[in-house]
This record gives sequence, C-alpha cells and structure tokens, in this order.
Amino acid sequence: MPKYSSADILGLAPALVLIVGALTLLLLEVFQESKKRGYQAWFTAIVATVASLAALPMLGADPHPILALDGVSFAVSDRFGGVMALIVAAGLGLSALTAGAFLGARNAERGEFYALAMFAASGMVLLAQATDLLMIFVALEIMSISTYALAAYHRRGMRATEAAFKYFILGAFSTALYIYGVALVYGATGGHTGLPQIAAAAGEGSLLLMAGLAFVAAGFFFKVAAAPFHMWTPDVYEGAPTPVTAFMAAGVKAAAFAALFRVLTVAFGSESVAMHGWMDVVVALAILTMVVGNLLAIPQRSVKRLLAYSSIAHAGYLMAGIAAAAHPEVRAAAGEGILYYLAAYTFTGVGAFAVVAALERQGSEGPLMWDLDRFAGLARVRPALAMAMALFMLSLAGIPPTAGFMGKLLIFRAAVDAKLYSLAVFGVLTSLVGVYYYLRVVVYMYMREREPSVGELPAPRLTMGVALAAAAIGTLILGIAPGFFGEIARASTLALGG
Amino acid sequence: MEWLSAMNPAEGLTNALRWIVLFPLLGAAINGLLGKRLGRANVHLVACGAIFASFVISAIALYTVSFGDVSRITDLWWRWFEIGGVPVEMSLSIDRLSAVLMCVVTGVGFLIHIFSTEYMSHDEGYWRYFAYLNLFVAAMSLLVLGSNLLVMFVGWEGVGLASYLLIGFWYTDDEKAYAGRKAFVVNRVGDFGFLLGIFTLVGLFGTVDFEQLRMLSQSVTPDAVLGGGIFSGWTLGAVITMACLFLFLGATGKSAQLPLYVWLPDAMAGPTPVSALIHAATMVTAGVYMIARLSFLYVWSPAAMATVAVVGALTAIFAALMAYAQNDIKKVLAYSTVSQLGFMFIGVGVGAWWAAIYHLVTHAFFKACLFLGAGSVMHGMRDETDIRLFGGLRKEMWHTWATFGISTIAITGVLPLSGFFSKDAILHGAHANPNIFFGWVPTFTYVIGLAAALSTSFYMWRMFNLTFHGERRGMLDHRAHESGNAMVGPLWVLSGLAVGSLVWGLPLSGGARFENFLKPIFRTAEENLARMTAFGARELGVPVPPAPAHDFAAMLPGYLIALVIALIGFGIAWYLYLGPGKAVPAKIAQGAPGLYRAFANKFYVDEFYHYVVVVPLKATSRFLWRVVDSFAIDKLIVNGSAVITGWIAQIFRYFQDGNVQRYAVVMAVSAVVILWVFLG
Amino acid sequence: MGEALHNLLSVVTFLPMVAAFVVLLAPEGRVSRGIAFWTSVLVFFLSLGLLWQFDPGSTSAFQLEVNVPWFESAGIGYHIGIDGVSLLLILLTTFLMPIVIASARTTIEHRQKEFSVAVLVLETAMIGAFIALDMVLFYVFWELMLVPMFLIIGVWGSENRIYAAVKFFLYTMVGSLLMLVAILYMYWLTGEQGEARSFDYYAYLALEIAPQAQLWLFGAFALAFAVKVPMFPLHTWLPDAHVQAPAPGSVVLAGVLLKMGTYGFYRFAFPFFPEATFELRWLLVAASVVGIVYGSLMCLAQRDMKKLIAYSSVAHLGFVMLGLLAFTTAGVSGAVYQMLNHGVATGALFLLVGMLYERRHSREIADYGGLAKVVPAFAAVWLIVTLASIGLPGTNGFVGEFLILSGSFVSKIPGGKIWAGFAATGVILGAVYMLWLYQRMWQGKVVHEENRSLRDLSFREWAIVGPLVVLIFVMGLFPSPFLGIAKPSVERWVGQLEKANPAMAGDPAPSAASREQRRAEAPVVMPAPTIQVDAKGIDPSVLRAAQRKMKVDTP
Amino acid sequence: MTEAWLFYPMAIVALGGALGMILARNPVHGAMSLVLSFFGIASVYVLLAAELIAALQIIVYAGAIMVLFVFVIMLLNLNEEDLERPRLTPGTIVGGAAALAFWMISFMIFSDLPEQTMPTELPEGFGQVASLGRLIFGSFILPFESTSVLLLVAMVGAIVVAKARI
Amino acid sequence: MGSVPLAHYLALGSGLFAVGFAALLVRRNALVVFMGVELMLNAANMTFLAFSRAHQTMSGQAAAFFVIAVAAAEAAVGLAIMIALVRNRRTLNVDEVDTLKY
Repeated sequence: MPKYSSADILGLAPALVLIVGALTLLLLEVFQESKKRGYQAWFTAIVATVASLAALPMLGADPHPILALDGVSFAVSDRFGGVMALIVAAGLGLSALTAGAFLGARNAERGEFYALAMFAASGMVLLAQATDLLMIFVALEIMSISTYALAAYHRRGMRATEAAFKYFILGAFSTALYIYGVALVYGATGGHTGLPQIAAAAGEGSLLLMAGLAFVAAGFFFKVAAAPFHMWTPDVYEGAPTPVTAFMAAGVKAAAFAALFRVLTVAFGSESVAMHGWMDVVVALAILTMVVGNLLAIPQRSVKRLLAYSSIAHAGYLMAGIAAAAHPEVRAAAGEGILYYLAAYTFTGVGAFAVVAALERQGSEGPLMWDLDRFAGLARVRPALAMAMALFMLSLAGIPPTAGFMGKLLIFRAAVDAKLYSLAVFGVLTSLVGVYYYLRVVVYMYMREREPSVGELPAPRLTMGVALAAAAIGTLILGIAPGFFGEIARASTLALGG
Repeated sequence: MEWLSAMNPAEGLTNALRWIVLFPLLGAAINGLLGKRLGRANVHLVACGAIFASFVISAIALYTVSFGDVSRITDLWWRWFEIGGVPVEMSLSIDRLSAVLMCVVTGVGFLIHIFSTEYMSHDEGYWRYFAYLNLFVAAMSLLVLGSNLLVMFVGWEGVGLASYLLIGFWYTDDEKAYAGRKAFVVNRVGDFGFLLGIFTLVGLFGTVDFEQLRMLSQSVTPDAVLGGGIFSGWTLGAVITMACLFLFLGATGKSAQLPLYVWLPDAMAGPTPVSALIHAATMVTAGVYMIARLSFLYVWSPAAMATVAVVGALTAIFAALMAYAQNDIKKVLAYSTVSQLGFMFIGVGVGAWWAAIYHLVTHAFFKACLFLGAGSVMHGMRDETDIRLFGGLRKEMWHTWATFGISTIAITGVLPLSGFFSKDAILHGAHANPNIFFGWVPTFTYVIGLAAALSTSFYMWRMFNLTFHGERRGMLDHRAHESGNAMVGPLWVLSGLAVGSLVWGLPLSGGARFENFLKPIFRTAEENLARMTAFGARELGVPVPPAPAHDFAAMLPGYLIALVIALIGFGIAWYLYLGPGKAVPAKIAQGAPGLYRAFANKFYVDEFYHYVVVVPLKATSRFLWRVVDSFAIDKLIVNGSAVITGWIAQIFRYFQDGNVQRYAVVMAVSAVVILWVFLG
Repeated sequence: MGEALHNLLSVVTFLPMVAAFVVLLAPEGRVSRGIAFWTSVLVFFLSLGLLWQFDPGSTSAFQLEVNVPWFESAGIGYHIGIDGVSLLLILLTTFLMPIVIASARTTIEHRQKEFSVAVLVLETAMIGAFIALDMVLFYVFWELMLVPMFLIIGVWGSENRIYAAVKFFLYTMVGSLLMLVAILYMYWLTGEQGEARSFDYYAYLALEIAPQAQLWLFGAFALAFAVKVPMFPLHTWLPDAHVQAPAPGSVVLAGVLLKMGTYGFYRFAFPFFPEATFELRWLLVAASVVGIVYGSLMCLAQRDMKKLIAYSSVAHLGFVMLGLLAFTTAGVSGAVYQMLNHGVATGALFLLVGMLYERRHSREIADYGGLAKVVPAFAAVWLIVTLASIGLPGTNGFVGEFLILSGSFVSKIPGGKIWAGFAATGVILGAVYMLWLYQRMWQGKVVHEENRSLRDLSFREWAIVGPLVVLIFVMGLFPSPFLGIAKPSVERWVGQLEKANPAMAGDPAPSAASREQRRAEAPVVMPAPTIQVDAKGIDPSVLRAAQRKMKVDTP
Repeated sequence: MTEAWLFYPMAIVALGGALGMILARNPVHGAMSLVLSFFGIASVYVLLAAELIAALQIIVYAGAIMVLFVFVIMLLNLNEEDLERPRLTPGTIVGGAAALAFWMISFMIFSDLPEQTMPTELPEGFGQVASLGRLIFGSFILPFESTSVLLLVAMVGAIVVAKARI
Repeated sequence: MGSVPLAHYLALGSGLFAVGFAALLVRRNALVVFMGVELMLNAANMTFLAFSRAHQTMSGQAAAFFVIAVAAAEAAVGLAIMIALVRNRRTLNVDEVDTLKY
C-alpha cells in the first residue's frame, strides 16, 4: 500500500482548506434560518485567508510531487503553485466581500453561492498545481462547472441565465476540444498524460503531438479569453452577477494562465516544439487579443462591458508573456512577469468590478445599469469611491506608481528579452488606446456633473468598503514596493515543478 | 609725493564712471515708482539734478582725458557673464571720444530737461515723462561708455526702449502707440544685424572688448586664409567685411538710414523735447558713434566703408527731397535730421571720422535748438504743427525766431557758423580721402553731398520763412505768446553753442582743433587705413595715393562751393515763399500733381513696406495658423488618427452580435486554423 | 535630523507628497490651504539647503547621490543625484510652487483642497523626474506627472477642458510609451554587455550601441521628449492645454513641465546616443529653428491671449533646443538659463493673465484695450514681463537668448551660422507680437465700459508677482551665480560629446587665433607704433591679461 | 479475425446514429438516434478490450444522461411550430465546412502514423474491473478524489441553478 | 479482412468528433447542440481507448472513466441551465438568445 507523507498534505492544504470551508458552509446553511445572513461573506473571506496562510509553506519548499505512486504524480507542490494559491485566495476573498455587499443589497444571500465560489477556488488551486493533463482536465471542470452555476445564480434577471448559457455551451465545447487534444497527445507520447513524461516523449514533435497540442491550447485559449476565442467574454461578464464577473476575471483567468504556462513550458517547452512550434501562434494571438480588446472597449458606455473588454486586452498582455516564455532562457523572466501581472490584475480588476457593483442600479435591467452616467460627478458624491476607481483605472492603464505599471514593465521586459519587439510595440500602442477609455471613466467621475436622471446610488456597505480598501492597498503596494512579491515570483518560476 | 598720485583724478574716476549711469537710473527709479506722490517740483528736482550730476562727472572726465595724463579710464563694474570662454564684463571706459559725447548727451539732456519742466507742465503724466527721460539718459550713457560691444548693446536697446516709451507717451492715442511700436520693431531689425555682427566678431577674434579688438586689428592681413574655428576657409578680410556690414545694419536701424529710416518721421508723435533729445541730438547718432568706435575694423574692409558712405549719401539726398513737401514743422525737422545723419555716415564712411563726430556735436546743438524752437512755436500755437497755418510769428515770439534763425543758418552751412565747418569738413574728406578699391566713392559722395546741402538749405529756409515771416495764414483768432524763461533759456544756450562750437572747426594750420583733439582715438584707424591702402595698392599695382592735406589752402575751394550752394538754396526759398514767386509752389503742385504727391507722400515708402512686409507677414501667419496648424496638423493628423480608431472600433463592434453559435463558429474555425498551422 | 540632512534630496522630493496626504485629510478651506502653502514654502527653503550642500567645484558628475535597491531582482534601484542643471531646475520648481498655490486661492473657484493635493503631488513628481538616475524611477516620476496635470486641466479648466486634458495625456503618452520599449531594450543590452542587467543611469551611459539600433532608440527617446518640449510638428497639444488650464495650471505647465522635455534631451537622449544624435542633429536643429519662427508667426494670428502666450512658449523652447543642440558651452548654458527664464517670465505672464481673467472672465484680446489708463501698475508689471520675454538687455531673457544665439552661431553645427541667423529673426518677431499684444490690451482708448471699473493689483497679487519681477532683473543683471552652478556640469557634458565627435561638438577656437598665410612673403605692414602683435597667431588670453594691466594707459 | 466483421458495422451504426442526431428535426428523435450511436460506440469499446468502460458507457450515457435529456425535452414539451427548419446560413455552411475540414486533416494526421495494427495478445486482465480499479484507486487517486468534488459541485450547482427564485 | 488497424479506430473517433462539431455549429436547438458536445466527448474517449489498446496502457481507460464522469457532471449543470433558460425565455433556440451583444 502506498504511504503518504505530510508533504503531500501540505501540498494539498490550500485546496483542502477551501473544500472543507465550502462543505462547512453548506452544512451551516442547513441550520441557518434566513434571518441573519451576511456572515457568509466574512466566513468566505476568512477561509480564503486561511487558505493563503496554508499556501505559505509551499513558498519556501522545493518542488515536491504530490501522492506520487510508482513514479506517476498528478500534481506538485511548488512555489509556483503557492503563489497562484495566494493570488486565487486574494481574488476569492475580495470577490466574496464584494458579493456580500452586492447580494446583501438584493437580499439574495445564500450559502451555496459562497460554497460554489470556494469549490471553484479549490479547482483553481489544483489547476495551478496540476502536472498532468488529466488532472488539469478535472480541476478545470471543477472550476468551470461551479462558475457556470455562479454565472446563472441570481436568475431574476434573464441576462444572468443567458450569460450562463453562453458560457456553458462554449465552455463545454472548449472542454471537448481540450480533452480530444489530450487524447491525441496521449497517443503521440505512447500513453502518457503527465507533463514531464510528455516532455520526455515529445522529441521533435510528431504531427500527432502537435495536433494534440493545438486542441489543448485551443481549450486553454478559450479559458483565458484570448482572441479569437474571446467572444463569449463580454456577454458573459456583462450578464453574470458583478461579483461573479470579478471572480471570473481574476480567478478563472489567473488559474487558466498558470496552467497554460506550466503546460506549455514543462510539457512542450523544448526548443523545437516551443520556438518553432507554438510561439508564433501565441504571438499572433497575443497581438490580436491586445488589439481587439482595447479597440472594442472604446465605444462601450456600459462600464461593466468596458471592463470585460479591458480584461480581454489584459489577457493579450499575459499572452505576450506566454509567448516570451517560449525562449528557454527568458522563461523565468516571463513567468515572473506573468505572475506579477496576474497578482496586479487580481487586485485591480476585482477592485474595478467591485466599484461597478457598488454603483450598480437596482431594479431595472439593461446596459443603463452600468452606464458611464452613473459615474458622472462621483468625485463629489463619493470621493473615496471615486478615488479608488481612479486608482484602479490608472493601474489598468498601466500608469505608475500602480501595480499595473510594474506588471506591464515586467511583461514587456520579457517580450523584449525574447526579441519579440513587435509584441512590445503593439503592447505599448494598444495600452495607449487603453489609456483613452480608462481615462474616460476618470473624466466622468471627476470632470462631469451628475444628472439626477441616473438615479440613486446604493447605500455604502461595510464589506464593500473593506474589499475596496484591500484592493486599493494591494494595487498601491504592488506598485510602490514591488521588490517583495517580485522576488517570490521570480524564485517560483526559476524552480518550476512538474 | 604719493599724495599727488592719490589725488590723481583718474583713480577716482575709475569708480565714478558708473555714477554717470547710476544717477539718471536712480532718478528714473525714484520718479517712476514714487513720482505720483512726490509732487511736480520734487520730480523736476530729482530729474534735472540727476542729469546735472552726471553732466558734472562727464565734464570732469572730459577734462581729465583731455588735459590729464591719462587718455582712457576704465571702470570695471562687475563681471556679467561668459560666452563660452569669452568673459563679458559690465565695464565702462571713457576716452576723448566718449567724453565729448557724454558731455553732449548730459549737457543737452540737461537743457532739455529744463525746457521740459515748462513744456510738460500741464500734462498729468509728467512724472512718467521725466522717469522715461532719465531712463533714456542712463541708457544712452551706457551706450557711449560701454567698453565692450555687449555693454554698448545694452545701452543700444535701452535707448530703444526709452524712445519706445516716449514716442508712445500719449499711448491712449493709437496712432502714437503704433509709432512707438514701429520705432521699436524697426530698431529690432537693426539690432538683429548688430547681434550677428557681435557673433561674427566673437567667432573671429574671441572677444567683444573694444581695446582688445583694437590691438588685434593692428595685425590683420586681409587676405590671410583662416585655418580653424567656424570661419576656416574664409579670408580674414571677408569675415571682417561681414561683421562690419552686420554692425552697419544695426547702425541703419538706430540712426535711421536707408532702408530703415521709416520709424524716425513717425517718432515725432512723441513730445517735442523728446524729439529734440532722442531723435535729433543723441540717440540717432549712436550708429555714427559705433562706427567711429570700430573705425579700426571698418578700415580693413573697403567694401564696408564704401557701403557706409554711399548709404549715407543716398539717405542724405533722399531725406532732403522728402523734406521739400512736408508741411508738419516737426516732420521737416525729422527728415532734415535723417539727412544730416546721412552726412555723418558719409564722414565715417570716407574716413573723416573727426569730421563726422564734429558734425554730430554741432548738429546736436543746432538741431536740438531747432526742435525746441519748434516746440516753443507749438507751445505758443496750441500744439499746432502745420506750417501752412503759421507765418509772421517773428513779431509774437521774438526769442524763438532769433534762436531758430541762428540754428537755421548753422544747419544750412552758412559762414561762419559751426554747421558750415562741420559739414564742409565732411565734404572735404569725401572728395579728398581715397578709397583704394572703390575709386568712384569719393566723387560720388561728394556730389551727392553737395546736392543734399543745397536741398537742406532750401527746405530749411522754406520752413523758416513760412513759419516766422510773411503774414499769418491760419489760426488768425489765436495770438501766439512767447514761452517762459525755462524754455527760452535753453534755446539761447543751444544757439550759443551752435555758434560757439565753430572754434573747434576752424581750419588752422595742422588741421582743426577738434581733429587734433581726436587724433589719439583714431590713430589705430589711420594706421590700419594706411596699411590697407598700401596693401590694396600692391594688389592693384597702383602707386600708393598721397595722404590728403587738411590745411586752409586745401579746403578753400570746397568752402567757396559750399557757401555758394547754401546761398543758392536760401535764394530759391526766399524767392518762392517770401519773394515775388509766391504763386509758383501752387503752380508746381497743379502742374505736376503726380510729382507733388510723390513728394508729399514721401515717395510711398511706408506704403511699400506695408504691402511688401507687414501684409504678407500677417497673411502668412493667418494661413499657417488656420490651414497648417489647426487643420493639417491638429485636425487631420492628430485628431484624425483618434477618430479613425474610433470608426474601426465601431465597425468591429458589430461582429460581436450576441449569437452564441456564431461565436462557436469563430472558435471552431480558428481552432482548425491553429491546428493547420501547428501541423505546419 | 542628521538623517534628514543626509537625505535632504529625498526629503525635498517626497515632502510635498506627504503634505498632499495630510491636506487630503484636512478640512476644506483655510487649514488645507495653509498646510499646502506653507509646506511648499518650507520645501523651497529646504531646496535652498540643497544649494548649500551642493559643491559646484566638485569633479564628480553627480552629487548628493543615493543608490539603494528598490526592485533588486529586476535591477531597479532608487538611485538619485543632481548636477548643476537639475539643481537649478529643482530650485525653479520649488520657487514657483508657493506662488502657484498662493495664486490658486483666488483663481480656483471650487475644490481648492483637491487642487492643492494635485499640485503637491505634481511637485513631487517633477522634482523626482529631475533627480532620478534610474531609468524606471525616472519613468515612474515622468508618468506620474501626467495624472495631476490631467486633473488640473480637466477639473479646474474652462469650457473645453476635457478635450484638452485628454489630448494632453494621450499626446504625451504616445512618446513616453515608445521610450519605455527603448528603455527595456537597453536594459537587455546592459545584460548583454555588463555583468548584471540594471536600469541604472551609469549602466546605460556605458553601453556601446550599434549605430542602427541607436537611431531607433534615439528616435523613441526623442519622440517622448520632443512632444513634451514641444518641438515643431508635435506642439498642437500645448495651445489647447494652456488655454483650457486654469492660470496656476498654466504656470506649472509652462514653468516646469515643458522643461522636462529639454531636460530629458540633456540628461538622457543626447548622452546615451551620441552617434545617432549627431546623425539626426540637422533634423532637430531644423525643427527647433522652424519652431522659433513658426511659433512666432502663430502668435501673430492669435486672438486669445493664452493661446498667444502658449505659442510664444513654442518659440522660446525652440531657442532652448537650439542652444542644447549647439553643443557649445555658451549654447548649452544659455539653454539652461533660458529654461529658467522661460519659467519665470512665462510663468509671470500666465499669472497676470489669470488675474485679468478673474477680473474680466475673458481671454479674448479684443475684450481689453486701453487698460493702462485704468490699472497703471498692472500695465507696468505686464510691460516688464513682456520685455523680459522679448529678451531686452538687463532682463533675464537677454542673457539666455544671447548665449543661445552666439553659442549656436559659433557652434560646429553644419551651417550653424545660417541657422543661428534664422533663429535670430525670432528676436524681431518676438518684439512684433509681444508689443502688438501690449498695444492691443493696454494702450489706446478704453473701448469696453466694463473695463473702466477694473481694480489695480492688490497687495496679494503684488506679493505673488513681485518675486518674479525682482527675479527678472536679478537674473538679467547678475547671471553669473546661476550660470556658475551649472557651468561645471555643462562643460563636462559638452566635453563628453566633444570626445564622442570632436568635429561636431565643443567650443571652437576663435578663427583669428589660427590662420595660415596664403602667400610666401610676409604681408606688407606699416610699422605700428603701439604694441606689436605677431601676425602668425594671437592668443586672446594673453591679450586679456595685458588688457587687465592697462586699465589706465598712457597715450 | 472477427474484429473487422464487428468493427465496421458498429462504426457505421455509431456514425449513422450521430448523423441521425444532426438530421432529425425533432430533438426526441435526435436523442434516440444518439442513444443508438452510443450503443455502437460501446460495442466498439468492447472491441478495444475496454469492457468496463463499455459498460459505463451504456449505463451512464445511454442510461442516465440521455434519459436526462429526454426528460428535459419532455419537461419543456416543445410543440411542433418551434421545431427548427433546417436552413443554410453562412454560419452553418462555415461550421459544416470546418467540421469537414477537421475530418480531412485528421485523416492526414492518422495516415502519417506508423502503420500499426492492434497488438493481438494483451497483458493479463487488461481492461478488467480489477485492474482498472487498482489503477484508479492507486496512482490515479488524486484525480479520482477530485472527481468526487466535481460531482458534488455539479450537484450543488444544478440545485442552485434550477432552484426557483433566488 | 483481418484485424482493424489503429488508424481506423482513430478515424472513427475523429469522425464522431466532426459530427459533434457539426451539430454544435449547425443545429439551432440548444439541447441538440449540447448533445453534439457529448458526442465530442465520446470521440475523445474512443481515441483514448484506441491508443490505450494500441500502447497497452490502462491509463487511457482511466482517462475515459474520468471523461465520462465529467460528462455526467456537465450534463447535470448544463441541463439545469437549459431549464432556467426556458423558464426565462420560453425557447431553446440559440438564435433567440442574444440580448447581450456588441
């Protein structure tokens, strides 16, 4: 019989914490009468904190395959996974607090919501740690299915359902693509799905292997919303309840990118497969994604949809990092950049969506719920809220001294190191376009007067305040004191397990 | 015995020179800042006191450099800044030349201050007026005393500022304000040349200091090819010519020569004493002074000398012609000033520097007197300036008539007044001094000069007669009154000077006194000129021409000719305006209206400038702004790119129709494409 | 305290930021205004302390250096230090700030607290940009500048403010983003050539870059800085920004922000890429000279006085660029000086415009006229500032312009004399448009009745513009102390470029000092009675010594 | 020997059923033909010596999932008029073309494979419940346990989504 | 007519995949679209099993096992979403589900 060491448990600790938390919440729900709700948000936040604490040991440790029996292991506990667990936990905590305010305002507080969120988070953590295409598949599904459900949550509006529907159809499609690709890879490598084994068996990359890689990559491209697999994103992000959107934008994307990075570098990282194989495609998609995301965000008046497009754009920048990772010697720098960018985007993006949630108009449906006019003159009515939003906008636009700038700096550095100048140039030019529409939000908040027609603002709530404060602080710290997290990220990508 | 040396005035003066500048400056500051509160008497006291103080210092300095044992006193005030390695010092130095000028500036200035105390007595802006006037004197003394080109330039622009302020003194009248602006801008055109001249000298000699330039000029070899620096490849002579011409452009601006004289007639918009001080006696002669200062350089460039002389001559005749048909008493004087300045430039252009300076001085006296006289007339005639309305004023204002007459005699060059000697000294130099490379210049300038002298005599007498003799033609109801002592006094003093200053010009054996007095100043110039002539003679293979004689015998024929000329002019004027030919001018006006209008309208030069310079400039700028800047650059390129981006976005936006199946198709197709790419 | 003295530079830099936070929490009104104002004053005096710590004679390129790691793994450091030039610009900044904040009290109608916050943050950003010796640090400050300025224009500006603000932001962003790519590329190069990759200024300076690459990189840097200057074709954001910005905003914009561009050229673009600089110099020179003439012509066509002054800034900064590009001691020090002058004179002009705007709420020149009769003191101040900006001797403007023009005239720019000649026409045109503006606004008769009741400068306003007016004369008459601070740095700078290419940079010797005879035999020279100077070569320094001795010489 | 005789008919059944699913206008018919195709697939699984998977295929797919489908269809009782008419739109054309293109490409890939036939003799208990169980509960323990979480999530999610008003 | 080569099994798999693909892209009925997805998953299984048989490694069958589990889970949530959709929209026609756009 196999023996498990404590290291295995340590490696799984964050995921376990999240799962246990979810189960606990589900059980608590049974005994709660629906008077005194609202504790769930805090509970989730605490669980997230505990999970991130549980992830800390991983940061120090060397890569350790989890539950490795007769040489086969499906997940690894390494720094990379630890950092991702931190990021996911941060995203979960922030979105949970946001949801606390959001659902509370609509008295739609249910434990299931948070339970699903925590399940999704556990899926994400596992996804970041998984070192086997099958394990990735399962973890991906845990994450996706719970997000389908979350998107469909709060069905009073028909938009949520439609969003969930679209997300589900396309998600299932991409899953099918992915798993078919896995099957092909399995065949090409003589019966292997573990990333290191694939790398060992890959060789020059047979047709079959490349075909499998194509489908696997396609599946991932969907999850990370890289153009032209991005088209679901605006609709789903707009339709889903705003906290869920925040969670999707931060967590799902982060975990998917982590897995993509691990797969492409560990399993398909060899010179021939990477630099002469998938790099060009990734470069092309990266450029396309940056352009599409930024360009289509310009005409948006619904801030929520605008942020959805902007998240596509940011996926483009991350893709640039992935492309740079094709060069073995740049890989560490690229991974550092990606991790940093993900952390930055988690705080900034969730914060921005949180502000949208805080201003969202209740009752009536339609894009007017998040129209720019709701932001007009915000600086007068809610100075703190406006300042936070301005901070997030600047960070998304990549203007120092915010997290977004440092992230972009590191990503572009990686791109330049990889001699992918086209990526760098496109990156800066498109982020110039980005500056325009981010600034427009600031313009509305600070330079326009408020019309009474846009209706009342929801009352401020404590959880929302905490979430915004945390996000803002995170954004600033990552921008002003990049050293600490930078070191961790660098170390984690230097010793990438699997 | 060292107590004697301790008493050496030169030592004291080294630190006193700055006070020549500081007194008027302080006066200007006091009057400008507190003038309103001080009250009229104090303002007068401050202003005149300041000028008088600097006059005293200048007089002492003049005495020292003329009779003391030093010929040049330098006051290093402070180190101003550095041009690269070249130090620029705020340092003043005085020698005979600048001393004479300083005495003229401060002396005449003082008289005019006195005059103004009455003339401006009923103008509420009198404090401003005196502040400006003091400012002018300060700037002018800086110009004269500056011991390097930059300090001179400070004064140069400073007097420009003062004249701008004073011409536009009555700024509520747009005409006058415009006149002031015109003066400043036209002067700026000249200063542009001046600056380039300075740069050339910096690039060539690496210094702006007059004394160093003088020394360096002694070792010039005109055809040496320069090996280094920014002028490598040029010959030394060419560079010097360039510098001299640039500087001369500055002179034409400041001294109202062709083609930049246009501002001076309009400058008469200022108060009349201002015209007397700035636009007749002192400021406008700055150009002459500058060329005299740099004579040692100019002589190395026969081309530049010729240019100066010819431009001077042309200006002299041109302005004189324009003065014919002017009916504004001040305009006539203005054009006569331009014409007289032309004479001075002939002088410096042909190498008769002392004569030019001498004419400068005498001209300062009688022209100031004339202007003040005109002012006195206007004072008596309700500020009327049209001489056609005057006539027979002799009876009403006798003093004015007398002094005005004396000065007129002086300016028209009738024996034995100073004007006669100064002008003839110039004419003599014009035809006596050879220009080795441009042999025609002496004759040309001499002939033109004679013609100008004739014209001068004519229009001056015309004006004099029309103003003071015959019968009153207008304003019959108004009885002119003679001005008070504060105005008449200066008139007499000036006319006295106009007469008395003849003693320096008497052609005694061994040259005139003034000539000998200025010899040390122009010694280097003379030597260089001799070198240049010798050099040129060898170049052209001609014998070195003999140095012209300056004794009475040599000059006698010139005297006679000039005298005759002056009398002819007087005669014509008498015939046409007092004598039997009274009707003739009208006949001429009818007979040749075009000609008459051309004269009356100053040959349409102002219009020419307006249509050739001003209008195109404004049109161009409007075009550039509207078409190039606002439209081409801003609308098309800058905003255009943004707009186009927006359009593209709008178009692509509609690919995002919410149909999930179309999304799926796109995904599928791109998945297949990626597959295809991966398979290679 | 000793710690603070050691890090005085950092204190000066970040004190305003700290104050900004305090102000943010302070109540609106007196308190916040007071905190803001007195902090800025304190910062000014502290920066004077810098002057005391700074040693002009020292041989090191930078002083008061601090270099501590900031983001070690990425090779980013908190590396700061100043040379003479940046010290002068810092002083200019800290000097203008109290004036700006004081003037904001009346010119800014609403949300003064937020305005003070923005200005203080802006001050930190500007000083930071002047002291940064790490490329990322510099870039951070450089971009940080945009945000407060954007808010100042957009929140407190006039009718068309949003357009102007966004235009300002994007326009400036275009260049700086490409510069970021260039910075990253050079960062990669430091890894290739040095032992460790870093963003440090020295590391960048030490790079050897292939000419082709230099052109690209220089292009990126130059674009960023040329937009900020702004140089000729890239200037169109400036008029909008100036016209729409509130008066204090315009003061900061014209006074300091525009200097960022020229400073960038001075500090980064030229020293990093000498070859490319010399290769593209003609282009930049042409752009600056065209900018001078073009800007002046623009001024002739304007009806809005702020627009006019904005375009005059284009012309003035054209002068600055020309001076820098001369690569002669005179030209560069003149350029540095002209930066200060422009800050003082144009800043004062914008202040005065703001005061007029308060009274009349119009920027149209046509709405004024004949004011000198009504408000003589105001007119006098305006006239003085006008004269300073057209470079009348005795005012600071003259020293700068003269040094620039002479420096470029004697420079080794191909055809430098011609260029300098064209540039000198700017002197004429400057007089044309500024005096025309003066006549249209102050002279003539009072045409609009409402102008009759204008009040003259109040005591507060005197206190605000007074220092500037005094400075105009002080800097005009005693430039040596100011130039002395910058001199060693400027000479070192020019020296470096001269080492890179002696044929293109450096002070040429006076031509007369080096001359070759064409003919064999010596020229015919009459025996000169005064001191004989040999015809071969004249060393001006010898003569200068001689000249000292004979202050008083005998005939 | 019998492999071929069994494979090709079953393959035809599987593909035929699949095509039937596409072509049937009525979703119920589509579901039925899909079930048919599943049976074909299951039998091919048997040929591939995956008895357990074949059984799961029948139970889970043909049994549970398709029943669920049909149940849903019945629940939503769609009536005649909202049965879709097959029509050609650019989307459908491109989609069909893409599918076809994929199949062609797949041929290219598989033909590229080294021409290998199935190994005749297999290791002991290949595809048997015991060996598969040992595998899954052995080294595949982590994904297996994760799958339990997955199913739980599916349950909760289904409830949350389908529950009436929130 | 001997034993069947591996390629034919794979071709069958890819064929099923293509059909599911087509169903997803062509049919308007959401349920049928979803069935297409299920079919694609089966195609993946087919490929897994074929390879596992070819390489004689059981892990392919384990993979197939997981795929089936996942398919079941997806079916549960997916059908729930469909029900919710019909409750809201009274339709399963994917063309009519496009209020979120642009």
